[in-house]
Amino acid sequence: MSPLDTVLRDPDTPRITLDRPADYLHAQHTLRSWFFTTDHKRIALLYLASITGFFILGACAAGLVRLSLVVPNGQIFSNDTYNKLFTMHGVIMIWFFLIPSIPATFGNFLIPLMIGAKDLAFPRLNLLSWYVFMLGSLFTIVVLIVGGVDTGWTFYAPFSTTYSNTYVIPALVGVIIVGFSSILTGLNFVVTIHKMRCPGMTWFRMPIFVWTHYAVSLIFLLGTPVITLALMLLVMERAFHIGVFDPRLGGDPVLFEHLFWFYSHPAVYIMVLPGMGVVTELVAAFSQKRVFGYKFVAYASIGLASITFLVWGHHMFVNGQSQLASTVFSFLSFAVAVPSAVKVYNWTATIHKGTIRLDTPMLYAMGYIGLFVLGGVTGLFLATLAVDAHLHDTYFVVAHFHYIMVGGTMLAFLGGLHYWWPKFTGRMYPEAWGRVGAFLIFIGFNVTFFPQFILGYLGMPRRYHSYPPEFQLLNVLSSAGSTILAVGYFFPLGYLIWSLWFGKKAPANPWQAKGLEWTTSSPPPAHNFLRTPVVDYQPYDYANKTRDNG
Amino acid sequence: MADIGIAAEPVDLELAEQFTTKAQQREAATLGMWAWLVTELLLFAGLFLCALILRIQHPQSVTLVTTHLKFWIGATNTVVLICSSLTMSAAIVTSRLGWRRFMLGALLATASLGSLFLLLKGFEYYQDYDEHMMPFLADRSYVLAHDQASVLFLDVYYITTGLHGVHLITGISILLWLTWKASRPAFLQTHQNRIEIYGLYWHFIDLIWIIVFPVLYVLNR
Amino acid sequence: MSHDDWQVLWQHMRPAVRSFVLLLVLLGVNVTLGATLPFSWAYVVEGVVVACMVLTVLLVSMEVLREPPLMRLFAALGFFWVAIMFTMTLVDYLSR
Amino acid sequence: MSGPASPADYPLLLWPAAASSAAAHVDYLISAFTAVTLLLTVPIFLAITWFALVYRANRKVYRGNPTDRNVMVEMSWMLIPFFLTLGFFAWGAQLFDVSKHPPGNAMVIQGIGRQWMWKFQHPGGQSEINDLHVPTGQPVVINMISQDVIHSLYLPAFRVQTETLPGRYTQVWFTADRPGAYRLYCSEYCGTDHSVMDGEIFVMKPGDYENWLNQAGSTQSLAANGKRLFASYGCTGCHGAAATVRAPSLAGLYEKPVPMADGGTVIADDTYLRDKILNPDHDLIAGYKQVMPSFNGIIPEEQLIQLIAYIKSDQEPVR
Repeated sequence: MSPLDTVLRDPDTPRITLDRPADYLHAQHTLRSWFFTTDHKRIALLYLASITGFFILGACAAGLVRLSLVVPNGQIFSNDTYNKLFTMHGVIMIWFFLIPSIPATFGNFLIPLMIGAKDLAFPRLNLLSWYVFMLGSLFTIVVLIVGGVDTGWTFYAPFSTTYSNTYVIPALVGVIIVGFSSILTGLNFVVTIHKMRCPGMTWFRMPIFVWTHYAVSLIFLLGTPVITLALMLLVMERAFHIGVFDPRLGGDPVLFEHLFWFYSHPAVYIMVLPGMGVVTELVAAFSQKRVFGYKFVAYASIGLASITFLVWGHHMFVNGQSQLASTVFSFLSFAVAVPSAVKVYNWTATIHKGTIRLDTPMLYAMGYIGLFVLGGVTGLFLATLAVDAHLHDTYFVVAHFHYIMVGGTMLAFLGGLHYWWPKFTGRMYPEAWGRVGAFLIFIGFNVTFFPQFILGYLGMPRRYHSYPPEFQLLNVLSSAGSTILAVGYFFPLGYLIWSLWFGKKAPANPWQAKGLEWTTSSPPPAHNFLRTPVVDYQPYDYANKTRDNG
Repeated sequence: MADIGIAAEPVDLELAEQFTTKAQQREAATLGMWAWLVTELLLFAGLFLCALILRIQHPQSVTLVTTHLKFWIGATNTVVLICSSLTMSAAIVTSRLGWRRFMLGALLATASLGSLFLLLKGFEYYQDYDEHMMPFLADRSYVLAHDQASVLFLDVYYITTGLHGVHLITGISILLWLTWKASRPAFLQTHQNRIEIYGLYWHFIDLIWIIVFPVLYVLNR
Repeated sequence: MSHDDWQVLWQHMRPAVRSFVLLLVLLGVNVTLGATLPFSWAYVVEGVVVACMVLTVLLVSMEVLREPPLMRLFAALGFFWVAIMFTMTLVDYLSR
Repeated sequence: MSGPASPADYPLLLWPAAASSAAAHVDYLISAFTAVTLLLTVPIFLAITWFALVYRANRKVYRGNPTDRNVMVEMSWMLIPFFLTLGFFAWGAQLFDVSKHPPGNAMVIQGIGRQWMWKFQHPGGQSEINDLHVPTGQPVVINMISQDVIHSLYLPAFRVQTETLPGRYTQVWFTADRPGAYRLYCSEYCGTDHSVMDGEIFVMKPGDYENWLNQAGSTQSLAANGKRLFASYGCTGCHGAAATVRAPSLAGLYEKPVPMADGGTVIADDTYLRDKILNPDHDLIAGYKQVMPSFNGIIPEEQLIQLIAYIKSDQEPVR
């Protein structure tokens, strides 16, 4: 320990309150200071702004898809337009919103704060990853809007390599580029979490949020290169006829599915794990109670990240995969239930005997738990071989993964956004509006997607532009729900922007939460802490009322 | 050789503002490079997997292609890269000793060996072209056209060697840039660990080729 | 360079030179096997030789032996994940 | 049961029709699974809501002795649900196993998926587009292949689907037990008109099916058609009994192991036979000189099926 740290550990050292440096938002004002910043907090806001824009685009596409499905015969859009719309929705939401959503914004902003570091380990790499992300995503989005792609976000060969007549190659190139941004972010987080923790911040004193982001970073590192390769092979095959999936030559399109899902199943946990981290923080803070079974929850994060690499074949039970492989993959998929159950039951136990405030973030967290559970158990249904033989590629699957990705990730994202908004911006959002928005989103979401479980069990295949008339009633219900959902989304979009100028000034710790990020000012100064924090207490130290915060 | 000792320069690291100690900074950089190398390995592993699956599904076609590859050029190239690994190790060792001039020489030798590899590879591609081994060229017949599945493994060959070549080109470019940077006097005092970090990358490209060579040229003969 | 300098250099370069020689020998074995194909299961031996070469590069040239456990973990992690990818995919292909 | 036209005529559907006993089994499975998951999850919902209301910050309730870990409790709620659900894994795997192994006496209908239609051929040579007629009480295997991209034949009334792959045959089978008309779909996204690549499967009593076969009219069975093609493509010249060129006899070949030139063996299944016809230079057979020309691009997918049906039917060893 350095002499400086010894001085800082001395409780008699007076707190520096005067001559406080300007916070990171006001440290510099020029546009240049934003676009060439290496401050992880500013980069997080750059990400936040860009993915919000992408979310709006993806949501518009979703709205048009639901609009089209109000009538069974697909009169509203042509079949090609419809196919391009759902591809646009999937590609934007998965690759450019959900995957970067929580890690690149909250992770970027909070990991250094939570472990008491001045910045990420490689700040310039962090900025580069945002530029790479923008390059790839804007490129693909322009292609999707101007030209259109009709392959679906899964790009299955040989349709994508040979038969589609749309702009598949440029779309793929953009997605590949964005993959590098994921890798750089993951690499930065891994190194930061390993090497940048402040004195006393041991692994088991880190918030669960940091644990889940560590797990996610590992998935970024271990999975992303494989999808990069798989998509590159598609590009090579489509552009230059150099490829290995062409069935006319004896190639195996199922091999692409293996490579694709080796990343894309873990990608689900790229979306879900950070959400779990956020919800753990919210549940602890709004119950004013230590996370129940902290160590199990921490291990469960790493466990999920590992097991998730062993289950990809459950996307391929009816795809010509061997029966043995399907059975093995099905069994391993059930094992995912173990760490997931740990998380859910431990959240519930955390709330028990807490001191609970039902503020907006907590409402989102509770909604998350409910929807995640529903999404999770329907996932078990789909992991059951004989059931999947019926439900594969139906609306049941669509409903299942929307419960995980929207009910899960999106609610966690919004909950976390409200919780840390004061820290990000130094402003409070209007609480009443927040609660109304949370309720609308929860209700709208369920009305939209619950009918789709039934539709799927009835046998309505997904990606259908027109459908048999007996499914219309449920489809209309679903579309009606999506309008409620859309209205719900406008609430946070509106009042959060409003609060930037008119919101109440936020104190350093508006929620009486524990955790290093709440020990610094809102918004934090440029290097996060005026002096390097020293940790000599357990995480979520809510039982200790004497310590002021943190 | 004159009996004059080499003047050793001070070797150290300049502390970046986000770090507290130099040891922390050094380890962070090494860990970062290892994390990157993990991604590189998985990238190539996907291609090795394709090669393996093709061997399982079309063993005869794969053998057919392998016998048409330029085994001896591949072997020579492996030797070239193993040599370049040695010179890279020499660069790392001398950078630690503070022998800047020696180190610059070793770096340039490494870059030259890398370029030699690319030259040989280019020559090999030319021979492939000459022997009508490029099925993707529309205006040129393909010598193994009677066995369609052979195209698949041949494609894996081109993609793998091409991807490795891209890595090598990038590697050589960074190496030359680094050599230029390192030729300035204060370099070793402020950024010595860049040589070590870069050395990891270079060794790893060699390692990938050490796997590529048997996977494409040897194992399926 | 003085004699002492050579001594110093040799002292530091010894592991690298040894691994260089070992790699060339192993490569020689593989090339010989590949060129002559003495027996039908030569690929098994070749595979083992490749594994030895990879280990040599990792442990000696890349100095994993001298790194702290964390770096060793990361060096091993990638190979472990590759093993997962291969095993699970082969479960499908070998049982079709 | 082909359906009324106006959407208003459709009440809220909540459960799909089941036309086979296997479908009913899947329904049992999913109902039981639903019950168990409700058992596991409803307590969570109730507990969260209950705790959230009881332990509100402004309420004075007993909050003493809060625990923040209890390994026994955690192990139990981790493992008990896991083992409970494992039962469903086994159940599902067992049903899946059945769905992968059609009985030996099954009738084989050949299916071809292409952008954007289904084509089915009955053993007697009757063919139909998008619709399919099958008898009750008779196990039916649909042996399918795709002509272009990946499709998937989905029969919700039987709770089964299997993808059709280009270049490889896949199977789906069922035994229908309730006459009626049910939907069939392509469930794997296959391009522009994916959503109209659907049709109806008509389950008929055996007598009705016979009648339908008769009125659907067919000149020749698949195998007989195959035999005719076998002669017209010149296959008999080498593979026939009286052939002078030394080529392997195909009689009795189906489903038998074939020794390969590189030492291995391959089972002569549908996919293998198709591959050999299209690409004879590939995977050479031990003991024969390869002289056969490739028929790639010459014999269409339908005729390949007929040729294979003929080879399959020709089970008398000649030599």
